[in-house]
Formats: sequence, C-alpha cells, structure tokens
Amino acid sequence: MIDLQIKVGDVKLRNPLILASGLLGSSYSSLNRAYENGFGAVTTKSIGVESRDGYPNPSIIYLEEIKSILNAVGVANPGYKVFTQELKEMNKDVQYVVSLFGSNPDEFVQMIEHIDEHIIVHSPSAYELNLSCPHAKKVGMAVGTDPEIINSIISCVKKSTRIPIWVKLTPNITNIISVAEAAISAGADALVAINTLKALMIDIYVKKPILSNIRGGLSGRSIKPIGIRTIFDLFEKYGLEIPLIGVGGVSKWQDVIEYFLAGANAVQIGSALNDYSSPKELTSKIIFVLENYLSDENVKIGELRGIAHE
Amino acid sequence: MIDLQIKVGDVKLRNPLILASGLLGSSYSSLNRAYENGFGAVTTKSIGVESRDGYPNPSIIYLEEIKSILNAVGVANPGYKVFTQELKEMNKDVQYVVSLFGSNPDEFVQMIEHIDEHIIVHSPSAYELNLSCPHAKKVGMAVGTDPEIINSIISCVKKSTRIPIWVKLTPNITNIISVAEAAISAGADALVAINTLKALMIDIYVKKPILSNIRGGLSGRSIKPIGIRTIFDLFEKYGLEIPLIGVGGVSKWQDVIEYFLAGANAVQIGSALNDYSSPKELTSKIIFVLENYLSDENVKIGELRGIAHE
Amino acid sequence: MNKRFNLPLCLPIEKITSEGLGTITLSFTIPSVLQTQPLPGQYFMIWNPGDDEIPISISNFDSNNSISFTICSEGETSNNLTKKNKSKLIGLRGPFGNGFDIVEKETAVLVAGGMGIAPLRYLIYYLLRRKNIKIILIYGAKVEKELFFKTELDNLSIEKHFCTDDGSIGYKGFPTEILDNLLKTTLEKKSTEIYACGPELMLKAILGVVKRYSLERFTQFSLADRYIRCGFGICGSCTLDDQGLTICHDGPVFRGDLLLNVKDFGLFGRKSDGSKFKL
Amino acid sequence: MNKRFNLPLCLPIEKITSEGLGTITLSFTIPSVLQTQPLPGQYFMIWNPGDDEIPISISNFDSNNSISFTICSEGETSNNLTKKNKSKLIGLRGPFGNGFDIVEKETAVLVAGGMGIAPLRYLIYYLLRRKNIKIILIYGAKVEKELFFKTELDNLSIEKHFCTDDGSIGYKGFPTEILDNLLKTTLEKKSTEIYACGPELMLKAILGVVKRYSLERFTQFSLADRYIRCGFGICGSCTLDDQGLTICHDGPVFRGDLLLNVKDFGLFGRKSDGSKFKL
Ligand SMILES: Cc1cc2nc3c(=O)[nH]c(=O)nc-3n(C[C@H](O)[C@H](O)[C@H](O)COP(=O)(O)OP(=O)(O)OC[C@H]3O[C@@H](n4cnc5c(N)ncnc54)[C@H](O)[C@@H]3O)c2cc1C
Ligand SMILES: Cc1cc2nc3c(=O)[nH]c(=O)nc-3n(C[C@H](O)[C@H](O)[C@H](O)COP(=O)(O)OP(=O)(O)OC[C@H]3O[C@@H](n4cnc5c(N)ncnc54)[C@H](O)[C@@H]3O)c2cc1C
Ligand SMILES: Cc1cc2nc3c(=O)[nH]c(=O)nc-3n(C[C@H](O)[C@H](O)[C@H](O)COP(=O)(O)O)c2cc1C
Ligand SMILES: Cc1cc2nc3c(=O)[nH]c(=O)nc-3n(C[C@H](O)[C@H](O)[C@H](O)COP(=O)(O)O)c2cc1C
Ligand code: FES
Ligand code: FES
Repeated sequence: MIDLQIKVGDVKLRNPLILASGLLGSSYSSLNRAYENGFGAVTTKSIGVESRDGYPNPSIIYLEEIKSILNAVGVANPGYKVFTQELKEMNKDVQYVVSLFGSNPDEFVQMIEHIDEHIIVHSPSAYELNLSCPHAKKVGMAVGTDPEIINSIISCVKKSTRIPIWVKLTPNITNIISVAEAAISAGADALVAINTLKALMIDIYVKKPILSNIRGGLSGRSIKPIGIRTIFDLFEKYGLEIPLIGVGGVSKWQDVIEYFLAGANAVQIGSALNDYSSPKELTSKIIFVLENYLSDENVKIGELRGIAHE
Repeated sequence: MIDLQIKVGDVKLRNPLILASGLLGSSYSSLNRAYENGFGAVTTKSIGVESRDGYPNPSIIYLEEIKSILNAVGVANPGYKVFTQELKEMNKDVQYVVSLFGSNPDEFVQMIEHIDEHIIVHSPSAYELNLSCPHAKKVGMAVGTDPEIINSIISCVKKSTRIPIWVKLTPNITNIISVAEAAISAGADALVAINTLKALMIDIYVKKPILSNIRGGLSGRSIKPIGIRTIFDLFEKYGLEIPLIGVGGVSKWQDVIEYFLAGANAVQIGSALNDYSSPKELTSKIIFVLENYLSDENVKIGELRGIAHE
Repeated sequence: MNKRFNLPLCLPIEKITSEGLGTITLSFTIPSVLQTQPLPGQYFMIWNPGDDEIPISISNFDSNNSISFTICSEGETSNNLTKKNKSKLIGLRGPFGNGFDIVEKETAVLVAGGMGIAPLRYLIYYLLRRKNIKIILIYGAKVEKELFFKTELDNLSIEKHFCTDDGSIGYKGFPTEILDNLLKTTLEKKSTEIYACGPELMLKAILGVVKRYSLERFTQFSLADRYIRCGFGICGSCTLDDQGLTICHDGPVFRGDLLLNVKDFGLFGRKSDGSKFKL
Repeated sequence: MNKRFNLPLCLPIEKITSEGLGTITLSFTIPSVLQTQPLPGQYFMIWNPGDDEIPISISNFDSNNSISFTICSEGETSNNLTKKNKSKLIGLRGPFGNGFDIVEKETAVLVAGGMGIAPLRYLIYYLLRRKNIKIILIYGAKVEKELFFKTELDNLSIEKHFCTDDGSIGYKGFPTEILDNLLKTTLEKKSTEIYACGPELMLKAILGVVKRYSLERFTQFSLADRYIRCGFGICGSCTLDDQGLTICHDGPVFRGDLLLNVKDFGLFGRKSDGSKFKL
C-alpha cells in the first residue's frame, strides 16, 4: 500500500484530504463520521463568540451547470461555549481542526483560551482562523483584507496557545501576497487558500436575488483554477517557508495532485461532497486512484509539492 | 416583433448583445461577420501602441467541465496603425467598439487621436479602455487596479475625443467601487465588467502549467455569478448614474435577463461562442427566446434594468 | 426520471385549498419538459421570495405533473405561505431526501400524527395505483379539526382508523394504541410494512410499540424535527447523533432498527445555529 | 464518436519514424476508454511542454487507436519536436476542424504538395477501407527527397503520379499540370471528387485548373497558412477575408466554390499578431 501520510508543519495526517470548514462540521457526529469515512482530518464549521442563527434560506444553492455552490449561511453557529460541548464528544482518534471567526484579536484569544482550557486530553490539531468569509459583516473577509488587522490577530493568538494556527485567506483581494505576508510575519503555521468568491444569482421570474442575503460565496469546481493560481502564487513567493493547504474545487484525485504540484501540502474538500453519494465514496474513490498514480509515477505524494514551478 | 433596441448612454444598439473584446475581433472580416450574424455591436480585440505576437501556445484552453475558458493570449495585436487599416474595411452598417490597452495616458491618447483622424466617416460607436487584462505586464490590470492612474488616463482621453469612452474593469480587486469611482469621476461614459479572473491550470502528467504564460484569465459560465455580483454592486452604488455593460458567462437568454435585472444596460458575450456552432446560431437562439420572455412578461428589455434591487 | 431542481423552480400557485386551522394546500403544475417523478416521503424546499424557504413534504403528485404541498401555519414563513394569493410565484427546490422505500408486501400500515398526514397522503395515492396492496391508515390528531383531509380520506376505499386526544371523533387516544391493538390482533406481521410520520415524540412511541413485535426493521419513520438548510446533505445542519447521518439527504425516512441507534431520536432536535433543543 | 480532448491529452511518444529531411512521424496510442474517431483532414494542436504548441494534421489513425502526426522541421517548435525522444510526453489537443467531406463517388483524386501529403495519407487509408472508391494520388515536391512516404505509397495499390520540380523523380513539373492532363483526358468528371492539400499558392493554382472544368464545387482544399491559436474558432486569429470564416474551425477544409470568394486566398496569410503577410 502507498503511504499517503503528509505533514502540515508539525501536524501529521494519515492522508492529505481535509474536510473543509462549513461542510458537515456543525456537530461532533458528522465530524466523527467524516473522519471515519476516510478524511485525513476534519475542520469544524467556523465558530464565533456569540451564537448566530445564520441567514434565512435559501442560503445554499447548487449550481449544477458549473458544478458549484453559492452559499451565504452567515456563519450560523451556537457560539464557542456551546460548541466546546460538541468538541468533548469527538472520538479520540479523530484529527480535527477548529475553525474560528471573529472581529478582533480579543475575540479570537477568548475563544482559543476557552477551548484550550476545556479540551485538554484530545486537543485540536490546529486552529484555523477564518479571515475570509465573504458574506458576514465585520468578520471574515472584512478583517481578512487588512494586513494590519491580520497581523495583530495572529500575533495575539500565537501568544495565547501552543496549538498550530492556520490562516484561511480570501481570494477577493487585489494581491493575496499582502495578507499572506502579514500572516506569515505574525507567525502563522500554515496558510489555507482559498475561501469562496463573492457572487450573486438572480431568479429571472421572481426578479430577485436567490440567496436571502443577496450576495454569497462561490465554491466548487468553477473556482479550482483560481485556487490553483493562488497556491501557485503563494508557493512562488514563499517556497518551503510555510505550509500551504489548497482549497477550492477539489473533487477528483487529479485535483489533489494539481494542488500539490502548485505548491500545497494538503487539500481541503467542501462542495465536492455533493458529487458523491457519501463522504466515504468520495474519499475512497479519490484515494484509490491517487495511490495508483503515485505508484505509476513512483513518487511519494509529498514529493510532488511545488514541482510545477521547476 | 419585440423591440430589443437599447441605449448605452447615447449609443443606440439594435439589440443588447455585444461581441466581447478578444473574440473574433482581430480582423474586419470576423467583426463584420459577427455583426451580420446578429450581434447588436462588436468589439475589436484590444489594440496597443506596438505590435505584439502574444504568448506562445497553449494560450487558449477550453475547460469543458465548467464550460469555461482559460486564456493568456497576451494581447496579440498588430499595433494601432496597422489595425486602423482593418477598421477602414468595416461595413458601413456595423456598430463597432474599439478596445484599447496601454500603460499610460499618452499611449491611449496617441491611439485614439490616430484613429479619430483616419476613420472619419464611419467612426467607432465607442472606445473601450481595457484596464483589466489580467495577464499582460504593465498594462490592463496592472494599471486598472490603481484609481489614480485610471483617473488620469480617462481624464486625458476624454479631452482628446468626442467618442464615448467605456471603461472595462477587472474583478481581481478587493473593492471594485474604488476603481469605478475613479472612472466615473474622470468622465467615463459607461463601465464594462468583468474581465477575466486570474487563474492557472497544471497538467498532472507533464507537471507543468498548461498555458505558456503560466497564468491566464478565466472566463465563461463559471464566472457568471461573479459578473452578476459585480454589476449588482455597481448598480447598487451608482443606480442610473452610469450605464453598465455586463460581461462574464453570458451564454443563454436567461443570462441576459439576469444581467439586466442586476443593473446592466447591455451585455457582452465571449466564451459562449464555443457553445454554439456559429455566431449566428448564438444570437438567433438567444434573441428568439428573449423575445418570448419579454412578451410573456410584457416588458421592454430596458425596463428590466436593476429591478432585482427593488 | 426523478430530476431534481437545484435552483428554485419558480411557478405560479395554481390552486389553493383551505384545509382548515391555518392549513392550506398549494398546487402547482411542473412544465412537462422538466420531467420529474418524486417519491412519497420526499420533500421540496418551498421558497417564498423575499421571505424564507422551508422544507415541505409532497402531499400529492399526479400524472398531470400537478404537485401539491400542504402547509400548516407554524411560524412566520409557513404563516406567510398560507396567505399567498393564486398566481403568486413560489420557488420549488427539490425533490430532496430518500422518500419511502415502497415495499411490495400485502399490507401497508400508515401511521400519521397531525401534519404527518401530508407525505402519507401522497403515499396512499401512490400505493392505490398498485392494486395488490392493502392499505390501513391510522391517523390521529389533538382534535377533530386537526384531522386534515378527513372528507377526502373518507371517500377512499382503504381501511381507516381515526383517533383524537379528546375523542371528539374516532377513538379517544393515540395512534400508537390503535397500532398496538392491530398488531396484537388482526395483522399478519410477516406481510406488513409500516410507514409513520408525525411529531418525533410520537414516532419514538411507535418505535417502542413495533420493537415489541420485532418489527423495527419493517417500520419506516419520516422525521421532520431538524432545521434544514441545504437539503442535499452537505452543510451538516440536520445531522443525527451519533452516526452523523443527515435528515435532509440520508433521510428524512429511516427504518426503526437504525433509529434505535440514534442517540437524540425523540430527545433533541437542532436549531438553525446548530445548538440542541429538547423535543 | 469523435470525442475532442479540450485539455491537452499528454501521452508518451510510442514510435518515432524518420521520414528524411528533418521530417519525422510521431505515433501515440490513445487509451481506448477515451474513444475518438477523428476524420482525415482534422488536426491536433501538438504541445511540446515547456515550448510551444502547433497545429499538425493527423497523418494516420488506425483501429488500434494509434494516431500519427508527421512533422516537418519548419522553425523552432517543429524542429524541437523532430528531436524528441521516445517516451517523452507530448500533449494532444483536438481533433479540431471539419476534416474532409468523404464523398461516395467512383473516383477520388488526391493532390498533394510537399507536407500536404500528411492529411492525404490518412485519407488514403481511410478511403481504402471503402473498397468501391478508386484512388488517384498526384503528389509533387521540389526534389525526390521531399517526397515523403514514397516507399510506403509505392506498396499501396492505388494509382500514383509523382512529380518533382527538378524531375529528379517522376514527372518534371507541378501537380497542377498532371491534374489538368487527367481532367482533360481520362477522368470522368461527374464521378470525381478532388482532395487537395499543400502550400496555399499551389492550392490557388489547383483552383484555377478545376474551375476551368467547373469542378470547383467538387474540389476540397485543406488550408494551413494561417496562425492557429485556439483551434475552436473563437479567438479570430485565423480568419479568412471577407466572410470571416475561421480556418481552425470552419476549415481547414473548404470547397473551391467558397474559396473563389475568399479575398486573401493565395494572397495573404495572417501572423500571430494579426497582421497580414504576403504568401
Ligand atoms: C422533511 C420535512 C418535511 C416537512 N413537511 C412539512 C409539511 O408537509 N407540512 C408542514 O406544514 N410542515 C412540514 N415540515 C415542517 C416545516 O418545515 C416547519 O413547520 C417550517 O419550517 C416552519 O417554519 P416557520 O418559519 O413557519 O416557523 P418558525 O417560527 O421559523 O419555526 C417553527 C418551527 O419550525 C422549525 N423550522 C423553521 N425553519 C425550518 C427549516 N428550514 N427546516 C426545518 N425546520 C424548520 C423551527 O425549528 C421550529 O421548530 C417539514 C419539515 C421537514 C424537516
Ligand atoms: C491545419 C494545419 C495543419 C498542419 N499540418 C501540418 C502537418 O501535418 N505537418 C507539418 O509539418 N506542418 C503542419 N502544419 C504547419 C505547422 O503548423 C507549422 O509548420 C508550424 O506551426 C511551424 O511552427 P514552428 O514554431 O516550428 O515555426 P515558426 O518558426 O514559428 O514558423 C514557421 C511557419 O509556421 C507558421 N506557424 C507557426 N506557428 C503556427 C501556428 N500556431 N499555427 C499555424 N502556423 C504557425 C509561421 O507563421 C511560419 O509561417 C499545419 C498547419 C495548419 C494550420
Ligand atoms: C455551505 C458552505 C459553508 C461554508 N462555511 C464556511 C465556514 O464556516 N468557514 C470557512 O472558513 N469556510 C466556509 N466555507 C468555505 C469552504 O470551507 C471552502 O473554502 C470553499 O467552499 C472552497 O472549497 P470547495 O470548492 O471544495 O467547496 C463554506 C463553504 C460552503 C459551500
Ligand atoms: C480568448 C480570449 C481573449 C480575450 N481578449 C481580450 C482582450 O483582448 N481585451 C479585453 O478587454 N478582454 C479580453 N477577453 C475577455 C473578454 O472580453 C471577457 O471580458 C471575458 O471573456 C468574460 O466574458 P465571457 O465569459 O463571455 O467570455 C478575452 C477573453 C478570451 C476568452
Ligand atoms: S440541511 Fe444541510 S446537511 Fe441537511
Ligand atoms: S485559431 Fe482561434 S479562431 Fe482560429
């Protein structure tokens, strides 16, 4: 059997497929299931300080024609205190990443300190700071396009925890290097890119935007070439200096390879869940052919990182 | 018969479908043909001061899965002086828009003055300033993300010609309003959005980027929700203050309506040429059903503008 | 072909039937070019443009592509829907979920509680088209007025057992009691499939009953007490503990043997913020 | 099914055959799951990774999914391609263009000039599979060495007329002269279809000949002297004046009656910057 183990900085994963934040990530049960179903790690839905109901429906729409999803869930979540209860129920073998959003350094620190305090035995593998959600006000992208805010959030957070900090970046920006630079210099342990692209869809009979929030984020296969380009940009600039996690449109084994060649150490998978009948089918189909490819090419997956730059 | 005439500022078009720049736009023959085949107006390939061979191939790739195109043609063009000869051959009934790129105000003024001087009888309906091409160095997006440069280009150009100036904006930007504002305050007669999104694709066997230029621009159906969102953003901010031309992923009659509802006065069509056997098939199929819709809904196409904001 | 409309298919309301007590049935005609053949137990996300979108079971679907939804005024959105006028556009996204597994056994026992009649109504018509299945409906509500479709059901030649909490009509008591009684007496267990829909607490009680007869594997339960957002199983809003199955996609219909392992069945639902609430 | 590979299908070079004079034939096997059945006259964009991608006609395709391209060293990219080693990966994007219209007439006259033999070679094998068509090949080059596939062609039982500019082999003179002579003497015009490929100036001369016999409608010309970028007819690099037809997509094969109206046929090509050059 081919070894699919990879490392994101010091975090070792049994395979490079990570469940992306916001998908099947709001309860311990679905996170446990996704891990049992074969993901190398699972990411929680982004959690904030206060509970949020999210936006009314329609909030998640599948765009069949371009195999993509438009969503404005509005970071619905029960607040970090309640969610910590879910974390306590995680199976002990599960590697999980806790995604957090907030509007200032204090909020992030407050959440992380609470979780660190209450989840001692089976800690998260990393915290992922969602500095990139395109449709929530005052959080996500609103903070994630400003290098100074990014820098201060990460600096503060790094002081308050020993758990690795991953930073999720937005593609809705003129130059992603500006925010990557801020994240790296503040001590980020990995960069995750990309979150969704700001988008909108109108029904031509009702003549109104379909999402209740009007605007949402586009994910899925249509954004893959943009995600690949972003990881390529980051690897071109930083090389092996910082681990990169590629997200956006991964739905087949080829996409995993493509992200690695562009410079990623691992990938996250979200929208593609809709392409398969179950998370299990997704991971097993991808992993099976991935193994064949690696054995045909006679390389370890990690060795593919950044090769397209040569 | 339903009247499909529309106006973009003072420019009257027989229908709202404009051939986008860079598609079938490098010779008078293909421009004439596209107009005869039913477009309401046709846009030339972007023309610059000097001739350019463009990037080696592969430079244009069709991504079947997401019905999109990735291109880095590299604004191949024969230079404005040679291209003026093509313009002289345009059929007299053709409404055409000349797309121009340049790196500073002088270049734009130089080209426009030359064309104004040599094409007197059958002038362009507008000049479209390509401040948004994502893959050419020092031009396009390189100037199109800086509000000051935009402002100075447009101010200078407006002084040198009486022909309407359309400004084509890039979506590869944190906040499109910043550049739209600069364009409008400098006197732009219409905004055109969007150009392509910066993207990249790697072949997993060759392990290299497929485009010779490495990065390219993504167009076609995958970017429609982003184009719609951009026009929506612009209309929300400027309302009827400035005409808007929607571009990005228009391939069916529904897309035309959707752009109008978002706030557009007209649309441009590029990549969708590949969805139909000929430009004629494209325009006739779209126009036929568009007419049915308008008669069912009992509205004129222009009346749909911005309705989704109500 | 069971085509799914992933984007809301916006159709004018063609018919509105009042079912009494703030409950109405909305009917639409799906254009025949968009062929779809949804199953009983499947649901649509019903979008009231400008307002919200909520999951509603298919309460009928006929060969003329006419589809009906019966909506009970429970809160703001459902209430607004009950007040729409004819010809207004409503968006239909679906069908979603697995639907009932139609089993070719001699007898089908349908157990409905309150609004749970909606998907079972379509199931009845669906089964009636298969001549060889005997249908027994057990239908309970708090009071007579909440026994929707009573007249319509009276006109169908199926076996019916009505009950109300107050005895205002039919048996005074719960559907579970009638079911228990039938199982104890007349029903041939081997040739019976049970289909149940209603409040989760009632379903839990039914599970208790059928378990006593070792019929949990042959009883299908349609659940409705979780917040539904995407409808296609990706957002995770509607998962059941511990297996992490989704109601919207893996369900809403589950067999009893599976539900025995669902930790929160009949105990907790989940709200739109993901937090649990006691049922 | 004539499936098109829109993304370069990267395959190892399976066989390299030297055809002499800086010309080689590269063969690849297309995996059979990716069924395609390209037509003679269609071409692929051949990508030499890290270098460039150029249009090359299919010079053979057989039932084992083996596809061949014959490439003559004309400039940098073609030259680099002729120097590739076996097993190197080459990207194949295509098939593009319309291909020849295979007409079921008694006689097929194929007129090749120089490298124009490449697509006609595949056409010969394609026609040979249809037993009832008589094939006459007229093939000219500057000198004997440029008569590619001479030995291979000699082994085929078709009628052949070779010619060279210097008379080093075959008739001394141009293919047009042989064609003219055949049309004047033996050929039954009504039952003849003519297929021509070669430098545009030669094609122009052929058009002149066939027009005298009113055969322009029954003569198909495969053009190659325009810069090809996209291959699928959208970028406009390869348009013909005045009609604005594209060589890459509407062509590369056009009938003579249409070419009579093409203003720049045999006069101007277009370079990659879109400017015209004299042929
Ligand atoms: C699979 C399924 C099928 C259903 N079929 C029917 C039916 O045929 N007829 C019928 O009248 N009702 C049906 N319901 C219940 C119906 O969806 C709720 O009554 C409705 O969502 C209430 O919304 P509201 O805004 O009017 O009320 P609110 O005031 O918002 O809430 C009232 C109750 O409905 C729940 N609710 C609100 N929104 C949703 C949502 N998006 N998903 C799930 N629950 C929600 C709330 O949690 C609360 O318990 C079904 C529910 C599900 C899950
Ligand atoms: C439909 C078609 C089929 C062809 N079939 C064959 C074939 O089977 N065998 C063969 O040897 N040659 C064929 N050619 C010609 C071949 O494409 C050119 O010889 C090749 O592109 C030269 O590229 P280069 O970089 O080696 O030369 P360069 O030095 O770049 O140019 C040499 C000549 O080739 C032309 N050329 C360069 N790039 C292109 C391009 N992308 N598209 C068109 N012309 C180009 C140039 O304009 C110039 O006239 C075909 C051309 C076309 C259009
Ligand atoms: C329904 C949905 C909800 C999401 N919620 C979150 C979230 O809470 N936090 C976050 O960082 N990203 C969220 N995302 C973005 C994804 O994590 C991911 O970055 C994006 O979808 C691109 O990956 P994909 O193309 O594989 O889906 C969400 C995406 C979807 C489709
Ligand atoms: C092959 C190709 C070439 C293009 N060249 C230009 C160009 O020269 N100037 C320009 O402003 N836009 C150019 N574009 C962008 C289009 O005009 C248009 O903005 C974009 O493709 C989105 O529209 P679409 O989705 O309808 O293709 C080009 C696009 C393609 C696909
Ligand atoms: S509602 Fe999204 S998973 Fe069930
Ligand atoms: S090469 Fe693009 S149109 Fe012919």
